[in-house]
Amino acid sequence: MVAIEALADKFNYWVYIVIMMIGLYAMVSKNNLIKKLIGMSVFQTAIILFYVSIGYKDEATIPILYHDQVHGAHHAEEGDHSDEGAHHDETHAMEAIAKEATHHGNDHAVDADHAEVDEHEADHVIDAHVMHNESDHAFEAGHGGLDIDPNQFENPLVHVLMLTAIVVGVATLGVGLAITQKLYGEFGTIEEHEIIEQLRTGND
Amino acid sequence: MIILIFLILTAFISLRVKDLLSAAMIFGVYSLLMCLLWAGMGAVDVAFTEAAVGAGVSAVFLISTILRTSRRSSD
Amino acid sequence: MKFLGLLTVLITGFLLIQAERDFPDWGDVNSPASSYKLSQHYITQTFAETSVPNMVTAVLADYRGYDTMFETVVIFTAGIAIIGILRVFGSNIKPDHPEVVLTKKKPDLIVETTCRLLIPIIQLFALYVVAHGHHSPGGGFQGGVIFGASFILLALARDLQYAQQWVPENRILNLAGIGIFIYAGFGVASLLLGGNFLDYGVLTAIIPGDVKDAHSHSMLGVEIGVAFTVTAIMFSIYSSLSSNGHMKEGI
Amino acid sequence: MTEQAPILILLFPFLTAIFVALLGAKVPAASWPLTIASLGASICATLTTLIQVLENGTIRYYVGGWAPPFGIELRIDGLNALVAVTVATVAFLGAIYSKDRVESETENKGPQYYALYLLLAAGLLGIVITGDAFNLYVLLEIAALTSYALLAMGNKRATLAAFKYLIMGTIGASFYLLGVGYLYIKTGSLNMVDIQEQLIANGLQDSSTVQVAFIMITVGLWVKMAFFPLHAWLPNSYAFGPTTSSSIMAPLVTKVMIYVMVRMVLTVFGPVYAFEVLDWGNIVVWLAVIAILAGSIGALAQKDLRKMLTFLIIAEVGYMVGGVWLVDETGMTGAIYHIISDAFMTLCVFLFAGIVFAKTGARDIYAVDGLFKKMPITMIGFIVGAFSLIGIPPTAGFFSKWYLIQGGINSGNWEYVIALLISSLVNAVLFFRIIEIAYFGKKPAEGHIHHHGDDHTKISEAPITQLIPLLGTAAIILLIGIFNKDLVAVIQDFLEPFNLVAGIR
Repeated sequence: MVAIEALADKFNYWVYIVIMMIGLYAMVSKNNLIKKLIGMSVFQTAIILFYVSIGYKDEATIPILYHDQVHGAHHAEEGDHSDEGAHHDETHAMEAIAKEATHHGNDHAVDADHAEVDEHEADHVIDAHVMHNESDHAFEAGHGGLDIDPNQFENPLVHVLMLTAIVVGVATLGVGLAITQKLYGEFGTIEEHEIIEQLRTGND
Repeated sequence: MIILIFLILTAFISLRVKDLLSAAMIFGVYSLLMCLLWAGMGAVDVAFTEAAVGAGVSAVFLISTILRTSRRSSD
Repeated sequence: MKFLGLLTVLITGFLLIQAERDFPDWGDVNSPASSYKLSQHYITQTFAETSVPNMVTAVLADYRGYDTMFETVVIFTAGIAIIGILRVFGSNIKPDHPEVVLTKKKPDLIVETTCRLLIPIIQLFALYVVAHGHHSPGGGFQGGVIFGASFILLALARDLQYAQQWVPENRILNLAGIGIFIYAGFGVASLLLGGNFLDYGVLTAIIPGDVKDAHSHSMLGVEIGVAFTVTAIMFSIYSSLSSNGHMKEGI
Repeated sequence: MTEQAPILILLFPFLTAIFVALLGAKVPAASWPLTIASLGASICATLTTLIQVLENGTIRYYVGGWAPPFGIELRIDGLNALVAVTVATVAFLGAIYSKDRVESETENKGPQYYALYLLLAAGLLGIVITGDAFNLYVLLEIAALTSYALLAMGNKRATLAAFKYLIMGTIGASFYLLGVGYLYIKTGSLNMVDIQEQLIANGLQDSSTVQVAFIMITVGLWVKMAFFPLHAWLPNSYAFGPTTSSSIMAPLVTKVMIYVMVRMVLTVFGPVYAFEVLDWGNIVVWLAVIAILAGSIGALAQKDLRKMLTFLIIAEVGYMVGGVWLVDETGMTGAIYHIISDAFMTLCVFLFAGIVFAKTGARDIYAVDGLFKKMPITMIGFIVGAFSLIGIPPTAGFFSKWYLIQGGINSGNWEYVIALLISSLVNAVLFFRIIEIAYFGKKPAEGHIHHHGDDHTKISEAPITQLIPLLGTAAIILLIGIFNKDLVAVIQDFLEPFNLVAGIR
């Protein structure tokens, strides 16, 4: 029973190892170049799964603040976007974004109820720039005017890291596929052993 | 839990199957499952990206290369 | 080779399982990664410091904006790399082996009409994803990929040349470069205004609002830059791969 | 703007790369001057940084104004600054060399080549100056993607080698990423200095996760630097890629990876953890010995000039990995010194190989037949590089090897010392054979090896854009050798706080 619990507690971590090993095996021992690249993608996603698992917390929610948590400061924008649906040109999009930006700015200026809070926050930002080193902000939750329990939200940092890793993965896949096509143009095959055979027999 | 088991299955099958086009499609399924899993774990941004990049664009890249080269695989 | 592969896999797997024994439990709120000041700071202070409710966007574009800039550069590099590897300029170079000949069909009416309806909606959604990245999941990358996918859909439904009428190759590359210049431009602007690279706080001099707003608005700006690059490069990679570097026909 | 110098190191090549890529379609001729100018500016920035470091100690540059560990920091100390100067200079010299060769070797893709070249330089410089473990991964991938593309632009052998490199490189980088993930799960931090503080503060010395993280990062980097059993991708890719590409990649990519390994050992894990808690120094030194011997034997077996040089790179990697794990301050000094001197020596011999290939069109070592009479200046440049690889004073190679051997003797690793001496002997045999062929014009007796005597009559001195980098490199090798005391002083200043002497087993 204890063993099963131990397994369940870390089940994600077991699965990522299994997937990663499948991918690694394909990368090392498959002959087909495209199979190798699929293996590479599987391998990379397994690592991403590992990172995302680090960020998971029981009973936590996605790392985006609720509207009531941000004092309703952003209600205005929700309406805007549906209105802007008619434009789909890039220049229009820029305008729309600029409009949103002004809204955003106005909200802070107009919203008298929270002016004080905002000021407080602004001070805090300046503080933060200077004092990050010394003070440990983890224990100052709520100081910035927001009452947030860190355990309520998942760790956003790993998500950021993994966005980068996904992008790197697709970039590598693209370059790999391009090389594969070039090899096919030169050898007429995408099987590695056939290519090596051609190189050995050919007089290149 | 079920998604995790299916993940292993799809990863395995996509690397086993000899027809590369099906391998690419199953890889797309794998990515989509992965994306569901991450969405379930609360990593919405990552899941969103994976849905667009992994299941969408990567699969298209793979398929366009397969159509430009050869569809059969020896292993 | 098979045996060697299996051996590598077994050794690596064994090592990883060794490491895994010492992990904190899955979902444990007291694990070092969750309880260390780094992630807690991002959760509790992001809104106070940048007024962006989506912490992922804030960390991506502000705290770790330097990473993200290079992430964009990775995409750009991939685009240039694929052009460098595959692109065939002119038509005098013949490959040693005959190309795969793809039977070319007339565009199907249903497919074409559906795409004509879908593509504007996809593009609109992409813009929404970019613009609304501060408040909901999304941002430059996702939006850019979706926008690029709409062009890919166009090329799939008709053919590559048709899509290239809308987005010619050289313009695509310019767009990609402009995206990075927008991103780096925010960095250079903050350099010129006396701050460190990508320090959006000093941009209050040219962006209306207080320090928080400067952060928030600059983030939107860099996300747009990212979206430009990703859109352009996704389509560029697709058109190189699908046409074997000739930029004709496609699949 | 001097306080902004760290970021400028990177910004010049990186922004110019994009500019070159965009402008290339319209004005291809502008690519080369822009490349040269940006790399020149980058050298100035690295030198400024080096001077600042020497005057004021470690520079910590907070990108985005966020203090670490919340933001990303560029952390530059004596080691970084030296390696950054080396990288920028080598890239600059390699770029000068590229001018006449690019068009013919890359099928008229000059602008793309220069854009990728600059991005590679920017990626490597970024790796060198960053202080954040994850940022390093991103830059590692930029450097890797550009390398794959630069190699795949070559002939078909190079394309296959590039594919192998892509697979191996991705495995290496992913292992590194996984290692960083393990560190993150145990410490919660990504900043290099902060990780070490957390490792000590949380008492994680015995954690198996941290041990595996160490193994993963080290093995991942070994794959990237082609340490012996993991070297399979290197020889063919550098030997058959375009000569212009290998003239920057051969000197820089492996050396920067060795720098990363030193950084990981000293700054992230800390010498106490890496050398005392995990007492694997002996095993690694033995692996290094095997790598040195294997590289040397491999080089002896080659008839292809550039392929022979690639095997020498593998041997040199063995020197440096061994030197780091000798657990001795002199050995570590030697390893760091060797990073710098080896970058220039490899550049020198690869430039020579490129010139010979360009002039004769032949790859094997008999291509140098009688070149002394035809291109004496080129040969002088080559001889300096060759003497440095053999280890003849007053070249840089002699002094770095001297410190490595001293370190081996101090720590009692005699097998390492012997391997180093054997390898130097092999280098002597190899290079004196080439010099002999070049000087006496001796043809192989068998006669079945290529005849290209008739083209030889036309061969004259290499063009000026190829001579300048070759002679510049030769001059720098001599300078590094002559001013060895100053260089060693800088390195030892850097090593002092790590207290490596106490770490002797």
